Amino acid sequence: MTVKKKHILVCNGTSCQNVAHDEIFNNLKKELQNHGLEESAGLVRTACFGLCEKGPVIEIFPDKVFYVQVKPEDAKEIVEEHIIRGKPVKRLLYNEPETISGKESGEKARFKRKQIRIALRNCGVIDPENIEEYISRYGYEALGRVLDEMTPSDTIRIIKDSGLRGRGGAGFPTGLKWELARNNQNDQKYVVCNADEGDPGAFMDRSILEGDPHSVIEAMAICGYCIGAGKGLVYIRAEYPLAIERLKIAINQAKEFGFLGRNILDSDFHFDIEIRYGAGAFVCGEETALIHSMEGGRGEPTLKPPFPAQSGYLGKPTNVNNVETFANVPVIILKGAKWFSSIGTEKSKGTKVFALAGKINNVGLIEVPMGITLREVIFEIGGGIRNGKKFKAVQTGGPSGGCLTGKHLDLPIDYETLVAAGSMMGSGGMIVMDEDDCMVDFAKFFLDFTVEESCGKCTPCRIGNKRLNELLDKICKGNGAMEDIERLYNLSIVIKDTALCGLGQSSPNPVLATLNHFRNEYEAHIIDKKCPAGVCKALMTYEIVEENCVGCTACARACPVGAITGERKEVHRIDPRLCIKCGACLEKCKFNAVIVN
Amino acid sequence: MSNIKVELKKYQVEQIKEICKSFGNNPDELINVLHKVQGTFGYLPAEVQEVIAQELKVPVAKVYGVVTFYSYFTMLPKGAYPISVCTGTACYVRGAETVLQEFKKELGIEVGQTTDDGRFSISCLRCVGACGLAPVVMVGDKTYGRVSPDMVRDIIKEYSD
Amino acid sequence: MPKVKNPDELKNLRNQLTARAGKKQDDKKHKDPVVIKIAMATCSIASGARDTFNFITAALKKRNIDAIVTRTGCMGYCYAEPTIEITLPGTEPVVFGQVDQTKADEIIEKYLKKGELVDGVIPKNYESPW
Amino acid sequence: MINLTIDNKKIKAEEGTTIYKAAKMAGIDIPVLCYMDLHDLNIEHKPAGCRICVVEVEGRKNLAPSCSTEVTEGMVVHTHTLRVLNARRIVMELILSDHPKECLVCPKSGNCDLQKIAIKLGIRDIPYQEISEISTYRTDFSPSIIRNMDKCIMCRRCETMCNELQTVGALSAINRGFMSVVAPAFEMDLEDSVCTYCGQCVAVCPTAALTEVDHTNRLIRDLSNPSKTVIVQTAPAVRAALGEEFGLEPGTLVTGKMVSALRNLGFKYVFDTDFAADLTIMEEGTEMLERLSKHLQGDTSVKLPILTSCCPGWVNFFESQFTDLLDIPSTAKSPQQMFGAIAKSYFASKINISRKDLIVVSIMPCLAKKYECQRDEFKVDGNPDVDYSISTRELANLIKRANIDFISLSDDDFDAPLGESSGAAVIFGTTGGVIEAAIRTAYELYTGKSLEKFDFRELRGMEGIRQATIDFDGTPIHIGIAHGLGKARELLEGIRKGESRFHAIEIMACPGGCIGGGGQPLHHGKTEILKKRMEAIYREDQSKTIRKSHENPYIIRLYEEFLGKPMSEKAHRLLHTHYVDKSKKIIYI
Repeated sequence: MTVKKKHILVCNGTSCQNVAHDEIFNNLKKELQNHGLEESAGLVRTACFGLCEKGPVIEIFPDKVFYVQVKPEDAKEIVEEHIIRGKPVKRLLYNEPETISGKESGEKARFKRKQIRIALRNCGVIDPENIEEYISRYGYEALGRVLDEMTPSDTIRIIKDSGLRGRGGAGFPTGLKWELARNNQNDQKYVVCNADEGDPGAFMDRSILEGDPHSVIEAMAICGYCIGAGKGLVYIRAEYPLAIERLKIAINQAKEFGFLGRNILDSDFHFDIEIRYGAGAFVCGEETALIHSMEGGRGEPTLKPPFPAQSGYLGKPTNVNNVETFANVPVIILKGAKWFSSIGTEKSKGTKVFALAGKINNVGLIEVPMGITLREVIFEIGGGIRNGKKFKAVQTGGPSGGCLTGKHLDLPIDYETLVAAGSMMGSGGMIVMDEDDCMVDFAKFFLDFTVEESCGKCTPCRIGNKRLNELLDKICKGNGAMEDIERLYNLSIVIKDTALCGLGQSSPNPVLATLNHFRNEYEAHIIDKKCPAGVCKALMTYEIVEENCVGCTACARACPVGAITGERKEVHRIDPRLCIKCGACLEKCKFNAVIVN
Repeated sequence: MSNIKVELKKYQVEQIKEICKSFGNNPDELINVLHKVQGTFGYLPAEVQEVIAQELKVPVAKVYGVVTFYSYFTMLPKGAYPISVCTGTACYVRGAETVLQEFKKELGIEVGQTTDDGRFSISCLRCVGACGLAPVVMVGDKTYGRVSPDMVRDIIKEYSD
Repeated sequence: MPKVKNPDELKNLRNQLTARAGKKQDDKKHKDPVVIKIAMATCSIASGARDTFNFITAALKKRNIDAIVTRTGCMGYCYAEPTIEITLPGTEPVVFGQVDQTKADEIIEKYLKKGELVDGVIPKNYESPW
Repeated sequence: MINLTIDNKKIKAEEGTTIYKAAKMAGIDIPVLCYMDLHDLNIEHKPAGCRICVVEVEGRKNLAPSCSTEVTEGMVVHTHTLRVLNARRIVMELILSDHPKECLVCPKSGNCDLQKIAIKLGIRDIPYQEISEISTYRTDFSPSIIRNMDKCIMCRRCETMCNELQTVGALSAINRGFMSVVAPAFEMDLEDSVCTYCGQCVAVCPTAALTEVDHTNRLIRDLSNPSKTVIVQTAPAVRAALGEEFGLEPGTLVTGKMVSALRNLGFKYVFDTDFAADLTIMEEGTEMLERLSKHLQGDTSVKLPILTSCCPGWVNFFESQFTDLLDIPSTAKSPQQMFGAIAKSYFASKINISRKDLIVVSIMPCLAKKYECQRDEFKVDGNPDVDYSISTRELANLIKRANIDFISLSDDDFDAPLGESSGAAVIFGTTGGVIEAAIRTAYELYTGKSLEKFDFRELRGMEGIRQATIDFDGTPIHIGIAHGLGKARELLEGIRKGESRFHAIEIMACPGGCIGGGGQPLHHGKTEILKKRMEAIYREDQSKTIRKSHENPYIIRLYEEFLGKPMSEKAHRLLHTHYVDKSKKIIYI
């Protein structure tokens, strides 16, 4: 078995496809044929390289030479110069001034589109059910080093110096959190891993637990050593059966190898981990609610202080971090605070995992350095918007966050910038929306969510969000008045100002963000009684275009409420008073005679 | 006064007691116990909650308070093939709503209901973490990705023999 | 497995493991084996990764190809599930997306047997600390 | 000490003090709604849920709930900025938007915390009405308490009382979000739950979500029916609290005025439950002595301690939660029921009317009494010994409705023969009183000696659990006292484990005993009122010429004329009862 000498990899990502992709591909094919190279050189289409800005792109495998902004007429030169003569075509190389050789240019290009996988370092690389594979990638060596060479304070200092901040929401400095828990004296303390990933549209914690459970176990043990806790608890969503299964296997293996249990790696340190299940309550992502839930109660948050570091699980000092935060820890220990803090921005160090979803081509999980721009994430790594539609907005921070628009595309992503722009980092969900999404409807979607997920304890969240939702519903149904915008705004501000926990304090964010950035859409619903994106059913009208209607009766037969009348071979009509806007007629009509306004 | 008639066989009550015992009859483990019992019986009717309350020595009002707090717990039996439509954000923007409508139309039931023959029930859930496949539908443990309304009939057909 | 007693033992273990992975051929009469990793996270499985896994293991056996097939976690390319990564001896790993049975068959026939890439390669676009 | 500034005043407060308390000490009033401080009961309920008490703290991004935010060094607080006022108003509007707008006919109108704060905040409009959904629930009518959860504002006070103070566990928050509410399991009727009807939930409910079953209209109907003879008995704790409803200082005794008011209202005879309390001592004391003597003689078949049984909330509690101990409480009926049994037999025949034409009404500080008088054990051919019970609050409302100028009423005396009582009977109204009364009699009967002093101060006080050893002329008798069902539970757990060394235990379901009953004028969190009522009770005892139950001449005559002797067959039939296992038993199909 031999590998073909050379392969030409042609990016088949959406945005490259749009720029004469077929022509380039065909020209390359022709060139190879012309030179009789079909057998010795390969030509294949690949998924998106994530360098869409410089597309169309081509890579020569295995040389790692990278051509950007390739035109169909370049095919000849590429084949003749590079494939046949082995000389990179300099003018097409990724354009970095200091670049000399093709390979270096390729590396640069790769770096340019490159993600840095720290938290995800082992995901998709090792067999998560085999501890040896984890060990072979420096697994548990951070724990070993900490136990062998470092005091808890030394270790906490490294975490503090690294600048690592909580990856679950507000971004509290992790080292400081550990220090607080350490400073509260108690014979019993707990380390809790929050794996109750409640943000609908985020799945990085699930992926880490499914792909690399040991990294979390190792970090929890390190945390236990630092704060003086002998027990760890993982609070995990019951909706993640595979993650639970793999975590259980990993815990057992870690015990078997002596990374959990008594006298870990011959030290005086003992640590064990238990699993507690969530049961479908978004609010349990809030630390105090999570703790009440672990204690077997309703997951209602309580006022802080006291912080869990003072009085947490069973009233004992408790440190809660989320999965992604923990997954960073072993790397920081082994590679050092300096290395970690060299990545990212001034106040947001390291990388962040994002779950790209929605109307984006490369839906997936990415890990990028803090400070990267939204544009790079969405249009390069994410491959741009599906079906060539127009980008409208991206929701970050889930139901607690807000939407960011075209004008935010070049903002560097870090905790502070996102908050300043009216959104938040959250756990890292990024839902991309295109021109077909109605922002009023989208705000209502999130309010539906918060209304359903509010614990009911405090007035602003329990009743306020309900009223916000009702106001949005009123607007979506075409019954809104201009003063409703003011009411939405005022109510949102007070809910944020008075709610008890993070859920309530952030629940109006989607409303405020859409009000700020898409006020015109609200006005269109209220004044013109129109939904510009064509989403809000109540504002749609179905009509039959006379010229196109052939009188096939398909629509009339499909209509569930008998709103369509008309004789066979005659033009049909829709009675707007009866129409329930189900869209069945539109679906059935083969003659484009049904239109929606 | 109020004697509870448990609509369960004696051995089933024993099963519940066994589960409670396996968690040391520890009230802190209430949620884990409820998970396990629901896993065994499919749902958590009032009588079952009474037994759990007695075993863990907590007021049954508390058990009920917990059961009604978490969306994962149900007091109604689900269909033999419970259909869960993900209505997380990613699925929503990719059209989960129309898929849900189609299921409701095809089966003639609303969310939270079970078909008369007891085969299907529909529920919504918030994100299974498979956003890459949005919209996502689960039937029992099986996940269907990139579901469009016209796939609905075929999915139902798979379970209607 | 006896407990790992101290950090030095752990490092030794790691060295042994990496060495073993590199010299798998020692205990086989075949030459360098192919290493195939199949993503088996929730999304992958929902997209049919289990079928792909079963097909590949069966096909390799039937076609008498020496390969180590393991499952792994999410590679991050949710849009392209099921994804698999193949490392031919002495080459860089290559990731293929949307690998159903047909595609898997094509990959075995072309890439494994002849070293010919097929459509659907997913370019590696990340760096990791090790 | 911590230095802070509230509304530009420099204030020092101890560490751990909340902003609300610090402000209060400085004379700054911050409105609170869900917050409740029952200081003497060691309960500070601060869920920080209603968000009415929010204040602005400099340097903090959102408003802070003052009820539960602790002061910190250098903190600068503003309690009434426009931002705060706006937030409070909107929060109140939100609460009202999910609340029935029926103040005009609401039983709590005029005495409703929600209404008071709405007035204070100047709410003149409830926005969102045209769109707003209101959460509605089925109204639950039990024999004692009505739950109308449409009016629940989720302050969770009832939940705290039921679970933390009383450990009854009948109530829990259920559901979540907009539909969350406090309810029994499965939203079952209170009657089917473990509720004891102690009424502590009602006593703290800020709205009319929890109210007592109101019998005043029924009473007016009966009083105006010429074919009925309506008589009334009044419990001891009522006279120590009723005055509060008319603006008198807490702790003012209004026994005479109360009697006159009742007579003005048209009761044919105004009697005193205290008479029956003396009777209770005769029966319960005798039973106690009997058990005690046998025990001291070494009879191991006798179970000790003996538990008092005059509190119906407590009876309900052990009938559903301590069913293995059903044989240790005294079998003596409560004074209310003893009164009814004697009234409808002895007294009815004395005035020569049939029991069905005699209506016996009781005025009680208690809601459980409403349930107790409906128990089947206390009926003869379906006719109850006590027809119904009304609370102190209901009586006050009736007096007000009848336009009786309570304050200027003269002091009247109870009617004979069921109106005479001893000081021992009066102290039934407070925690420790029943056992003290029992000891006054038991001591003399056991030792054959006269007591030199009647005040057993070691049995008095507000401690949740108290214990004392009384020297019965060389024999030490160990007494335990608990008030509040949570404290009762502690003592009972001790008995269950066989760790109890008590000979006799008094238990009252409500904190402070009957003076703190669920039917008393609302103390709105001022628990010092309980102490004042307690002092009043002991003053009344002091002022009585007869201080021991067995010396009450009408009691002596009742035994001579009618009952024979304590624990006689007739006394047993009329004055003793049995207990029912109300616990939930699992029965398989």
